[in-house]
Amino acid sequence: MKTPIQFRLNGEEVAAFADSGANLLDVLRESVGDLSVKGGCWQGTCGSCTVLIDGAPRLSCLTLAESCANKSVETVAGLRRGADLHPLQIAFMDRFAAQCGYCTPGMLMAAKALLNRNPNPSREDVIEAIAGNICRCTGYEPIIQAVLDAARSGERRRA
Amino acid sequence: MTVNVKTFPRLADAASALSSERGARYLAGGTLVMRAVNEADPAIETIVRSTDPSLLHIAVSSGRVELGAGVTMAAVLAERDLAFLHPVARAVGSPAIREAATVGGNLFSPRGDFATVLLVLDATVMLVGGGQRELPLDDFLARRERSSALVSSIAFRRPAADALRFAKVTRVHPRGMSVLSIAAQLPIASGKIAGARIAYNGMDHRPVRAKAAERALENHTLDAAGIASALSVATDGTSPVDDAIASAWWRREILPIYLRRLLLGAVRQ
Amino acid sequence: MLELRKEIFADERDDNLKEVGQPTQRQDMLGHVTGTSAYYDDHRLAGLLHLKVLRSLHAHARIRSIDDSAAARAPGVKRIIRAADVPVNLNTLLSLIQFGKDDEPSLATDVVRYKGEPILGVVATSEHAARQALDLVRVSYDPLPAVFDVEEALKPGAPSVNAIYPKNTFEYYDKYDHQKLRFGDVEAGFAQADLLVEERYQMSPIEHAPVETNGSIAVPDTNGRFVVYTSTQALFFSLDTAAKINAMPSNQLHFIGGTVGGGFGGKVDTLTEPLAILAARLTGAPVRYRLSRHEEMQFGSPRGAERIYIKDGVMRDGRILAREVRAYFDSGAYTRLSSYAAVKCAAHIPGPYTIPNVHADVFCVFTNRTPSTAMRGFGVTALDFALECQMDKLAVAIGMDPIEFRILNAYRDGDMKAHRREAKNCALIECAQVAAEKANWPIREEFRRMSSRQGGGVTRTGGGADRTPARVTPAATTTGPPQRVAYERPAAAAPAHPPPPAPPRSAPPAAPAPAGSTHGAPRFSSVFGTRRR
Amino acid sequence: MAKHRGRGVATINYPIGMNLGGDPSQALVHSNPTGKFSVALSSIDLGQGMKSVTRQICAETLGVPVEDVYVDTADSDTGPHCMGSFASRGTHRVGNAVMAAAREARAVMMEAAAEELEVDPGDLETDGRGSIRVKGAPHRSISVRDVAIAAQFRQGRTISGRGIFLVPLSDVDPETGEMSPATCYAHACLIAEVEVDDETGEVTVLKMTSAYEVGRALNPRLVEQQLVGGSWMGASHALYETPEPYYPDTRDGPRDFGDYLMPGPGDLCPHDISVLERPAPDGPFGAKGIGEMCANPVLPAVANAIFAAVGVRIDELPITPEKVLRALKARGGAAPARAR
Repeated sequence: MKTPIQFRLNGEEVAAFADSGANLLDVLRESVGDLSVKGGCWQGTCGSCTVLIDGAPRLSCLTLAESCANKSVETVAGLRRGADLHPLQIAFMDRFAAQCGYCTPGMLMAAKALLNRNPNPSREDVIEAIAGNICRCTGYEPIIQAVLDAARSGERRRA
Repeated sequence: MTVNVKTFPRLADAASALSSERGARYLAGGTLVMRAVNEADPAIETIVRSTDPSLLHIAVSSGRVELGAGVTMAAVLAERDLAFLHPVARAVGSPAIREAATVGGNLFSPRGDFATVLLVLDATVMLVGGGQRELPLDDFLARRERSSALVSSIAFRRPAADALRFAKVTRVHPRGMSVLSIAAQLPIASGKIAGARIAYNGMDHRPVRAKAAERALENHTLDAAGIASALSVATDGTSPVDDAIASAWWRREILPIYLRRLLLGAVRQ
Repeated sequence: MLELRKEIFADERDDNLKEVGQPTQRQDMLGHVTGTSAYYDDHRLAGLLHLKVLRSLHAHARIRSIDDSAAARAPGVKRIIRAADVPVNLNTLLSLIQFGKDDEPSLATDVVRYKGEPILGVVATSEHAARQALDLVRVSYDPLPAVFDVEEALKPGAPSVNAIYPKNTFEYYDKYDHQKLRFGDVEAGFAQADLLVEERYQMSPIEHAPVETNGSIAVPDTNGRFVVYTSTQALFFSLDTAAKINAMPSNQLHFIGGTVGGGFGGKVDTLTEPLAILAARLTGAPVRYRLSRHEEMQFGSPRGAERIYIKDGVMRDGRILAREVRAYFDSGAYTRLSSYAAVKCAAHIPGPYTIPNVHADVFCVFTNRTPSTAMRGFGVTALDFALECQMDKLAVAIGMDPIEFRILNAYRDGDMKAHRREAKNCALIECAQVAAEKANWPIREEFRRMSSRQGGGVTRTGGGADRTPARVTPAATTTGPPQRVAYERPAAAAPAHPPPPAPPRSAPPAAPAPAGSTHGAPRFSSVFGTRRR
Repeated sequence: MAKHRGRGVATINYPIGMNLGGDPSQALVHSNPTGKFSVALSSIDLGQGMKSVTRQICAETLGVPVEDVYVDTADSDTGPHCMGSFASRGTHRVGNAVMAAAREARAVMMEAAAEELEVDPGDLETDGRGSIRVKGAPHRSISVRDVAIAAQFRQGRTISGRGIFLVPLSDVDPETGEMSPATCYAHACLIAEVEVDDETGEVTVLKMTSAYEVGRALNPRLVEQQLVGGSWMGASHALYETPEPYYPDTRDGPRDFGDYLMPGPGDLCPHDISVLERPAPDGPFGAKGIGEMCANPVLPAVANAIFAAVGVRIDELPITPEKVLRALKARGGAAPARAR
């Protein structure tokens, strides 16, 4: 059985027919076609499917798709503003904070959720923010540094 | 996918659907049920949900606190009046999990850190359906697998300032699964502990009260000498198991160590 | 926190380069941070079907019967894939380079040899439907005795894991049940040694845990070809393996990959491609076969555990005279790549040190557990753990600083290694000197002066097996232990007995090693077998 | 309650590539009509940086800016054979194949330029910025773009190259194990400092100081990625990881990232890394492979540091708090090595 679902994805209204009981991750990737969201476990334990729902970080694999009706969903595909990269994307590049890159979209969204609420986080705040996101390549340190850099550059822009 | 989803504006209707439907499971935050659905758990044929606003209700008065079952850990952390619960709410998963994980769902979690704290607060569970209306949390946890009723809210008396303590032991920082966690409410009357409450998570298949340790603390001072007898009986009545994170042996060995550190205030939150 | 020490070995390098050596941005980084790097699963295909496999519930059992009739009728099911459907249902990965015998079926036929071994596949319109159909398959087993310990598996009368290797060991050169390494005369070395140290080490299995699990999508293409999007770490390795199992000419397969969500060795085994292609052939539709995280954790091949016994003969002046190693590589139920790990392990013995007498036997052992495979450093990582813990114990036993002890025994250019090749391009000593300097770990001047180049501050006579042991100058003599100075160092691995307070250069030999050492060569053996219960 | 600190050391080497069955990799390099180059491989980039390292090697060999080179990995219809990305072979084997292909392409490019400039190819050099000039007479130069156009449309030359690098099969003597397991070795020394809680057995890694010899750091940032990430994995192997917590008993295996233990972002420690470069005679610009060896010294260094801290040897991995605590109880408590 298929269920119609309508929600806002990165600012645009989208509609899709999803399997009844489907999670948001599968609907985003397979029904809507946003392949920027990655799945690593479908168990809620790796964080690579992290998206923002109404501004809050959520694991799309544990989110019933139809519960997102009329809500705002943000993925890494909407992070970049036209030609301009988001400060987090620039900082991740400058810090070489990705190797295989598979956890990167989820990391970026977890970091964005942090910066939305806390524009100048401490190292501990950053560690807490990405604590649910598994990275098997980098050893986390470059990612932590990148998020701190992005926050600092945000500070400069506001100043 | 062949899972039916039924959403009810009123919790009572969700409760009756839950008890009447075959293979129906109630979906709260999703951390347990959506994972099971993703893994095609054959026991789940129907997902029952409710959008009842009462589920998100938070009532904090001077004496009493009532939390709707659907209140998330993130919502608890956003409530300044619930500061005494922030250490445990923060201990539940990552930020994304805390946006989903609910107070009610935690009562069914295999690693219920929040439920463990509710135990030492002598919380009462309000139920809808299945006859029973109110149940002490301890009794509820004992029969949670069999209960067909739906949790609507949890109520408890607000603890005295600084009376509530919580420690979580994990291998992975800052947010790993609990090897075990310990909650304690230690009211002090004229320098002595009066009406101590201690509960463990990870020392049994569900959060449990440490009644022997509680008794041993009664009328003792909260210092190394005063807690000695409690530490000696700390593991009485517990039955931890081996799992992928730690063995029962190690859990038994470190429980008294961390209980001592918690009681003497030597644990960083 | 990375410092390039350009001044070291500068005379061996031409640093006049334009692009090499530059901190150039990764070619793939923009794709990574914008979520546009295309992994194997980032393709939307109309009519995509999904393959899931039924896995054995037993570690070792005979399959009496399989009833998949209910599963075949289940909603969304397009096809059941049985062992009989697999064109060539027996393979071993290294058969591509003629190493080893075909020993592993894609789908188990009569016997299952590890818990989680694939028995049957279901192709359905969704993963959910495939999983639900699997619950309807009824398999009846006759459980067989199983073996899980590498040394138990070698005992007479142990259950045989696979008739193809009846002794539960890989067969090397159609001749031996282990890989040999022979250099010099270890017994002679042990006889001369002041101390013998014999220890047991146990590596753990390890899950690769790439954040992207193993998977592939096979798509029927025009002209009877198949496009295969894959997470493999070895494109043609997987292509040729899939072609062999499907009895297809290799040019009917078009493999596309190259951007992979982590591997660490866990994506060489070609776990999904052959069956995905078979399913696509049998259904005429694109088929995705991807491992769940649970499957990846428990049934995706892990790093194999090794059990390693090391016996060393060492002199009080720090020279290691002889090293004997017995290693058992836990291959699990099938060979995969473990047979090669044993060869790689043997070649790595005795580590980056010049030891005149070396003897090693390395076994690739079959047990009833998930087949193990390559993982980051396999055959070496576990041995390095064993060797370097052993080196630490030796240093403590003779009361020598652990870094000086390593520098003393480190191989130099021109030294003969146990596998009978001359060491060249060595740099172990320089690494030790730099690390010690950066960590403020004091080592004596003569050790700071030593080098990996020919001779390298020690004089050695002869060459190869017949060569007499290293002599150290000026740090040590053959008559006594090297003179030592007392260090101010926070709890570095320290002597087994308190060092004498800053002895003059003419100090008498330091106190003997721990109890028993005065009566001939004392034996140290493992204190903790840490056998559980 | 007491916490004890200790330091431990390990020194290791690592063989580059595999010696079984021969170890080949191929590469194709060609220019488009306007002087931009493509490298076709069947090799895999699984995060280690294959695309980036081979891109720099190709640019250096051709003598053009790195921006003018693009590497395409892993399409079996266009990329020639490669054994695969494992055994620390990628940089060394594929790098050499790309160098050979780029050399061949460069030779054609220089001939085409010589024809345009009417000089001998031997008198020409690349400036690394996209031009080819006469040695000693820089004003006489031509852009790679114009050379490519001329080669394609006037001279009828293909500015392209094929490369293969093969380490032939090494026979192994069944009796003695005599063999050539590798053509070069990378090296490392790592010192770990740990803190051990003698009441619970819990171990915290406080600091790592290391020196890695990599032949040639083709790209220091990529080297840093491997060494930082690899040392994290080494600490993880040493203290946390196992899919079989009760090995050889197979029970209670983890099924998700909650049960499968690895250090979290709150379990990191400072790591002071030094990189040495002793070029491998047969490595591309002397480079060796570091993808695997980076983790290896951490395991024993941590084990040795635990001994230094509390005087117990844990010879079974992973070194869980339970094993440390059992050992401490067996020896009657902590005995820091320095005090013994």
